[in-house]
Amino acid sequence: MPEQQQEQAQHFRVNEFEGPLDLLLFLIKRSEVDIHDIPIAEITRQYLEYLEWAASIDLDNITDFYLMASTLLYIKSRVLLPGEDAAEDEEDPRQELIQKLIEYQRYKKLTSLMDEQQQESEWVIERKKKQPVLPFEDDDDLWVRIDVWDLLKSFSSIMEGLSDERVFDLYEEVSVNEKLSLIDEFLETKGEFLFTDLIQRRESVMDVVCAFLAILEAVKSRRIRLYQNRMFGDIRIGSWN
Amino acid sequence: MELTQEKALIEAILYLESEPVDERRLAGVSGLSREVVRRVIEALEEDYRSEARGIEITRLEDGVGLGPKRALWEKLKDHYGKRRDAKLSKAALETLSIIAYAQPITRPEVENLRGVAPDNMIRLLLSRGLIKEIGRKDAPGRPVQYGTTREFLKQFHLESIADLPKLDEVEEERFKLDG
Amino acid sequence: MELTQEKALIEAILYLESEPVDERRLAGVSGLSREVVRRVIEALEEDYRSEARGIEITRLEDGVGLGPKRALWEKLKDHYGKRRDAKLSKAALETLSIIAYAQPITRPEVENLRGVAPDNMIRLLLSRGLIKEIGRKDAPGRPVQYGTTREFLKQFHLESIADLPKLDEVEEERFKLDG
Repeated sequence: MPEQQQEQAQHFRVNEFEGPLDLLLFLIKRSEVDIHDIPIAEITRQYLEYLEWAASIDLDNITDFYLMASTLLYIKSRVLLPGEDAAEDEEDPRQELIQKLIEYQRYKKLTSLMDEQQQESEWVIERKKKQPVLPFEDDDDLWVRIDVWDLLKSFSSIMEGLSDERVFDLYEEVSVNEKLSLIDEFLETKGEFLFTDLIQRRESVMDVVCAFLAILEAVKSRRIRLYQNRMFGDIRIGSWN
Repeated sequence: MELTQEKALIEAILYLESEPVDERRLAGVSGLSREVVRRVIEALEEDYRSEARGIEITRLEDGVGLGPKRALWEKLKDHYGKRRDAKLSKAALETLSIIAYAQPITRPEVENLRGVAPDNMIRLLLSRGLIKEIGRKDAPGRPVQYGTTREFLKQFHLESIADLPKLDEVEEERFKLDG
Repeated sequence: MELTQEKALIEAILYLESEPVDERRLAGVSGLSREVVRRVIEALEEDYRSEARGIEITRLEDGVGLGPKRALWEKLKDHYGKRRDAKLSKAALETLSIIAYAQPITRPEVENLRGVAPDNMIRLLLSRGLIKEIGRKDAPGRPVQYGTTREFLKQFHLESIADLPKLDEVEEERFKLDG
């Protein structure tokens, strides 16, 4: 029988047992004995047998297993050799171990419940975005709070970051572009206007040149028609259509 | 009981929150009293029971939130299910169970119950955010006490630790220490 | 028209998505036909009209989503709006200032100045009516040119774009053609 048992035990992988208590519980169960009345000598024998066999294998918590072995041997000795003053009401030397085993058994059972719970909750459903905020339109007041000076500051700091060469090209372009935009604006607001309307700073040659280049550009792209009723007279500008 | 406007307001807040929030915050944000908040949530819970609704009130510890109905999860999991981290080993799960059921609990107490030094397992569980230090025991050396986290509840689909699976009465009897 | 189950499913999906999604995705995720999805959304829209509901269907060009009801925004914005002291994003301000000062200007030209693709910002400014397409550049590909709108003038209290403040003299010195 012991041989058969040993063989059987060997079929259990070592790490099957989470620790010495686990192994003990297994042995008790297999021997079909009452946990409250463990035949300590027999169980100790089986325990040591197992340990001997397992020692050749690298058991993770081997020291814990040996610690339990010494506890078992101690209890066995107490049971077999009652002290000279052994009284009826003296505590059963097995009591502490039994309590531990019962408690461990309880947690083992709870662990299996948790394992079920774990299987059931293999995945969680997650919302894509954790913090939705109110949509952008709510930022209306943010727009209201900026003014033209913010625009200027922003623009000039962009300019500062550019090399002179690029700024140079840009500035030239800005001026012509500015006039082109002004043309569009006047077409929309006035319908018809004069070339001189496009000139903001009469003393600036650039201003005049840019305005002139702009109307040439606008004519070329068929946005405006020009009318001039006399040589060197003011130029009237109207929509192409 | 009407609470029409209040229900709308709380629903909107819960929609924006995503994670469960406690009554106090709901009261603060909505400007309603905590008593009203409580009643509104009960009313919403009732409304959401309708089969035409796809969301429901979820509770996590003392927080209240919205979430898709459990009954719909199966249909939703392909697109929105996030696999949990790798499953816990038996040893890790055993340690976690002990901490969950016996919290607050110190390292030596866990060791005593398991019969094995639990240091590695505790480190693992800490790193996975399933347990945390929740205090120190009033005992020599003032050892750290561990307990489970919100993340633990979430991962195990529990509302609170009171929801931990229970032994039935027969088993409870069997494990009575003074049996 | 019943669609009870379908409404629940779509509601849950919209909740999980948080952001607007298109019909095709809704159909894909729910397993419903696009026709049914469309009808369900109309039905939900109707349901959400109830005063006891705090969320509503929002339709954007790129899809359908859920959001807190507009009527509640005022109450919610302290906690869930962008932060109060938030500034208009730098990207938006920069793009607008470039278009204002350098108009008419094409998208690649804005990109060249900012060093960042301005597409989102241009879309945003267009949607707010601050800029518009004002023509096409006589260049390869005839790219669209943008300029500011009347709305822009109104908002910045300008009578004309000629009133935009000029770069100061010092800087202009730097740009003098015959420097």
